[in-house]
Amino acid sequence: MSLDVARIRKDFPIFTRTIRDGKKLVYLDSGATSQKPQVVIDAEVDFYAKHNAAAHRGAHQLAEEATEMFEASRETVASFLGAKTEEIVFTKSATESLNLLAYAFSNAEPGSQFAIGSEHSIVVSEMEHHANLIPWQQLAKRSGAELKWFGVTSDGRLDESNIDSLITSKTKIVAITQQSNVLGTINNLDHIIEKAHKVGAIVIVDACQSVPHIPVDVTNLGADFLAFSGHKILGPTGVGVLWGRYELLNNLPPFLFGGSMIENVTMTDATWAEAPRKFEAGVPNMAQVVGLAAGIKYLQSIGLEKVHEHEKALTRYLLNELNQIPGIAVVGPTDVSLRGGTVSFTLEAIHPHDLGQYLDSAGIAVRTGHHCAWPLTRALGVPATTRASLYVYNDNSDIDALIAAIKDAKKYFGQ
Amino acid sequence: MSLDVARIRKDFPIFTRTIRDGKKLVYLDSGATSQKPQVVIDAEVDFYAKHNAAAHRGAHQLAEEATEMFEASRETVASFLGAKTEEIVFTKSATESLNLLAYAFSNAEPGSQFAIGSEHSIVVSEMEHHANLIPWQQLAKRSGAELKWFGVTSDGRLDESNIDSLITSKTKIVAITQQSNVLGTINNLDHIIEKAHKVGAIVIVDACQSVPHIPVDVTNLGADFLAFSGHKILGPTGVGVLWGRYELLNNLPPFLFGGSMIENVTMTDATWAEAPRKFEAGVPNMAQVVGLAAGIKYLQSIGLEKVHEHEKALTRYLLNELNQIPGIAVVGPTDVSLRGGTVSFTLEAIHPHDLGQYLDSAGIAVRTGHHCAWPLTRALGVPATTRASLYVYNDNSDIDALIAAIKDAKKYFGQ
Amino acid sequence: MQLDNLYQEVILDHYKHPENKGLATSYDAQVHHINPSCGDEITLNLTLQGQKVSAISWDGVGCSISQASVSIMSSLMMNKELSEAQTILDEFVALMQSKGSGSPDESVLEDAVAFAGVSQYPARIKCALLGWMAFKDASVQAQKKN
Amino acid sequence: MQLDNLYQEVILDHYKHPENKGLATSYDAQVHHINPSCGDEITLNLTLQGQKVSAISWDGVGCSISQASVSIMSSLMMNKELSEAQTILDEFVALMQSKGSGSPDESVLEDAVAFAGVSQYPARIKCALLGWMAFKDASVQAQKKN
Ligand SMILES: Cc1ncc(COP(=O)(O)O)c(C=O)c1O
Ligand SMILES: Cc1ncc(COP(=O)(O)O)c(C=O)c1O
Repeated sequence: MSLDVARIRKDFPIFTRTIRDGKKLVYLDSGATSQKPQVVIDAEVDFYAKHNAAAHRGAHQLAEEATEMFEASRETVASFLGAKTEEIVFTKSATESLNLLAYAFSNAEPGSQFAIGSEHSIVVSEMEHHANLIPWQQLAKRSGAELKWFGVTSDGRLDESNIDSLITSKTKIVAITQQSNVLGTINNLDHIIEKAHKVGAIVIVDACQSVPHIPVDVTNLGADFLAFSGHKILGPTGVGVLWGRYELLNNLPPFLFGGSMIENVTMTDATWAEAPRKFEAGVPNMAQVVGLAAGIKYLQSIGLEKVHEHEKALTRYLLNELNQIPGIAVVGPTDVSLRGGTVSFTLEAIHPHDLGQYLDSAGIAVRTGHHCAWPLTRALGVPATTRASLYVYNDNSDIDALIAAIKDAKKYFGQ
Repeated sequence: MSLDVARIRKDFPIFTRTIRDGKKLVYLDSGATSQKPQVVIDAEVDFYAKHNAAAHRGAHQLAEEATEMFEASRETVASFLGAKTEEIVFTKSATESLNLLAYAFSNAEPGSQFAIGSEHSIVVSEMEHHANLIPWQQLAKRSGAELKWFGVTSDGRLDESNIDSLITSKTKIVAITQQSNVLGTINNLDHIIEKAHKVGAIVIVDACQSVPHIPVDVTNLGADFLAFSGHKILGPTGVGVLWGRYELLNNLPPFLFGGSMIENVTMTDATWAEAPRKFEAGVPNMAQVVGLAAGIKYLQSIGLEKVHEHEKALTRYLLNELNQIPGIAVVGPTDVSLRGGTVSFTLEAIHPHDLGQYLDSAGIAVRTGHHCAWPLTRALGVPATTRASLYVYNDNSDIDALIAAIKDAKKYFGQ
Repeated sequence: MQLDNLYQEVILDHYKHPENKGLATSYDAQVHHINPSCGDEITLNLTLQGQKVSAISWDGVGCSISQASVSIMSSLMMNKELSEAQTILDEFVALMQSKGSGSPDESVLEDAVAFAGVSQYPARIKCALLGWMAFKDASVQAQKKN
Repeated sequence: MQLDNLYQEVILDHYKHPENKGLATSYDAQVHHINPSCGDEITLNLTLQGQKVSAISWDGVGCSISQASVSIMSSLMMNKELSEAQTILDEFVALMQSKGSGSPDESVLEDAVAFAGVSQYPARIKCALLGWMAFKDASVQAQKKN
């Protein structure tokens, strides 16, 4: 059942290079961005070299081909998520997907199901990435709505104890992450979604850290909107996805205005195409969308269940090994059934920046800092953490390298 | 002085393919999107295969390299435009750049130089692309400001006759195109910019169709903001540029909220980084930005003056040849000193869609329709036009092919 | 020539000599449909007698495919029961989505089989469907009114 | 080991035994600076006597580079004329921007030459500059006050 990592690594050209004068690349920063298999690179190249034209904007053969490749990619993403094809909107990133939603609420006419005002509240959590926090802070400021949030337990899980005072009849939006990019915690959202729908709220899921690593089916999940980024799921940079339940998505006001999202335009007024076109103004990021579909197909060829099992096994090993180093404190759940392969920790008197720098000198790439979740690291009482995040191309040898280098760092910094 | 088109074409892999069962590709649709030289494709591949990591988000070597390549690309774009490095914001497209501005005005605090209300007006023109029209329509609706516009003369030039009643002390924004994507008209904006600045208005230039084809120096131009898309200037899809005069740009409120654009974040509030970081939320479209820089360098190696001269000569030839076909009516200036290499025309009783389809069957790619400038085609009194648009890889043989195929189409459709 | 699959003789004939063009002054429903990607426009007037189409007239501007299609459709639907019209419409939509592999039922579609070639040109399918979608819309509205 | 260029002995010493750490209760200016990319924070209190630095104290959390840098800076600037302090600051900023090719003037920078290696690690330059930028900010504010 376990993955053939040696074979998988051969599909990723970056592993043929070395780091800091000849050291093997130990890439443990997939939570920031994943590496790209050759098939993804080839898909972009193939688009540019053979089919490049403006999709939806021409009756010539190249434009037909570009349109077909673009729309076939939409089908790939839809079937990956268990969604309808017309429920998939391509954006530049999860950040854009989430901002799109926040601005679309602002653009709603009074009386619309999306109209939001001071009689409403927006609920987030303390473990949100800035991309799923600040857009809602700003929407709250623009609309007068109240911003509320789930806290985090001391072991890094969502604190649902006060759900009844958080999600109330005033709640318009619940925006929450499915997997924390700092703690690794996987949030089971069933109860929150059920409760939110009971009061008529719209549920938005940040799936940036879940969709690349665990099977996610939007029909089972039951949320209303979901966002993720292509670059974290083996895809190119510059592409993101917004999924929305079609009735909602089609009623949602548009966000970016311009070509190809219109039905009719005069000098003073415009009407909109149907979703998803309404949300894709301008010549789209076609090559990146095509590359994303190739990345998703590659991941499907491995199998998301297998990916998850693989990361679980690696995470168990990593947590065990870290535990044996004096001074290491892992933030987030230690039970691998509650978490994914993103492990943040502190190491006594060595600051994460210094540890990270030492690891880098040994060829090991981790991330250090607040990981764009500053309120969370503050709530945890740590100024910063070191984060190792795992993916399909990692194996135990990467973890052994990390552990050995942490021990060396302790000596180097005289601990 | 003329370009060695045969050599240039060798740099573009797409020209090795054929169209509709073996016909030579005659690509006359660069106004929609340009083809990509191998160096651009290679730059993206090199980024993914050797340097891929999240820029600005890690102290490891890959992240350092990614950051350096990303920021070096910013320098390339800046020097290309005669701008300061920190005046360049990377977006996903010109459409996003223009929407960014329109939303940023809405986000301004009362009293800010960007605050806009019903006491103000916004001035556009009748030849705007939807991307430089609808965002301003919507800003007008949100703010209560009045939307006004320059008309178009019967020969397709900007009608500046009523400039004094259009640009007044109420004018807050003048948003105008430097080159029409339908008419090919190049607008000399000196007078409008001078007048706008005299009344304290902010001038925004849509340079999508100019920057790829004529030398543009933002210091000489004198505008305040300028937008263009990477994919029309030999660059990848999924990347655009917003240039802004630094004092203005740095004071402008942000648009997309999320990671890397912040200074400090708590659960209820956030403060912003300085420009350009403030406008680049999230993991950026790094590979596309690097590819764009490669495209711009390639274009600079030819020389923008030469590109412009080349297109002028081709356009003269094209206009002459078209003129000799009975029933052809070119919309837009016939004087090549007033226009670029984008030529739209109608042909008596053959609908542009049918003509375009016939041309496609002969291997010739043109665009037909309203070209995302519907109010303009309505003002011109034509439901649609056929548009041939030229670039560095076109030569007289492409025009000969077009002309011959138009003549054949007339026979085919029994005219 | 492959293009001949698209531009069948009967299409070009209807384009040059459209049927039922010119709007009738009385009608049960009038609809105006636009193809946003190319700007083609059609206005269609429909009159019902009970559940039967008793008059169709239209006006419009657009390419040969869109104009011939509405012309052929208008003649085909005239005097049809609405249920029958629906069958024809379904058959036509299926043909358009067939990507060139459809084998249309000529007894149902009559002259409209000429559009089979359109299904190989994805960008043109909307042109061919424009008038048919207008008819569908108008028949719903006319039924509501009656 | 290349890393030794970055982590000079004097840096690690100052990190473990920082100088002038612990905020004085009286001051002409107090500033609080943050490095948004990693979360390092520094509070710095400055007192001037005429155009001369008469007291600096600080507190903060962060990596060895940021903390050692503010420690070394604070000792270096103590009792300096503001004009002299500016010269030192300019020299330090130039060193940070030198991409590893700077030859710092040890008579000006004294112990701060130890940061020469930082200029080869672009992500760390902001760490090294944090305290210095705080000093710059505080000296402007203190002058305004006096
Ligand atoms: C004049 C003009 N403005 C704006 C745009 C919008 O550019 P994009 O679709 O790349 O965002 C285009 C091209 O489509 C254009 O030609
Ligand atoms: C949980 C989470 N949400 C949102 C984002 C934002 O994604 P992007 O920067 O690709 O827009 C990230 C990654 O940075 C993330 O980890």
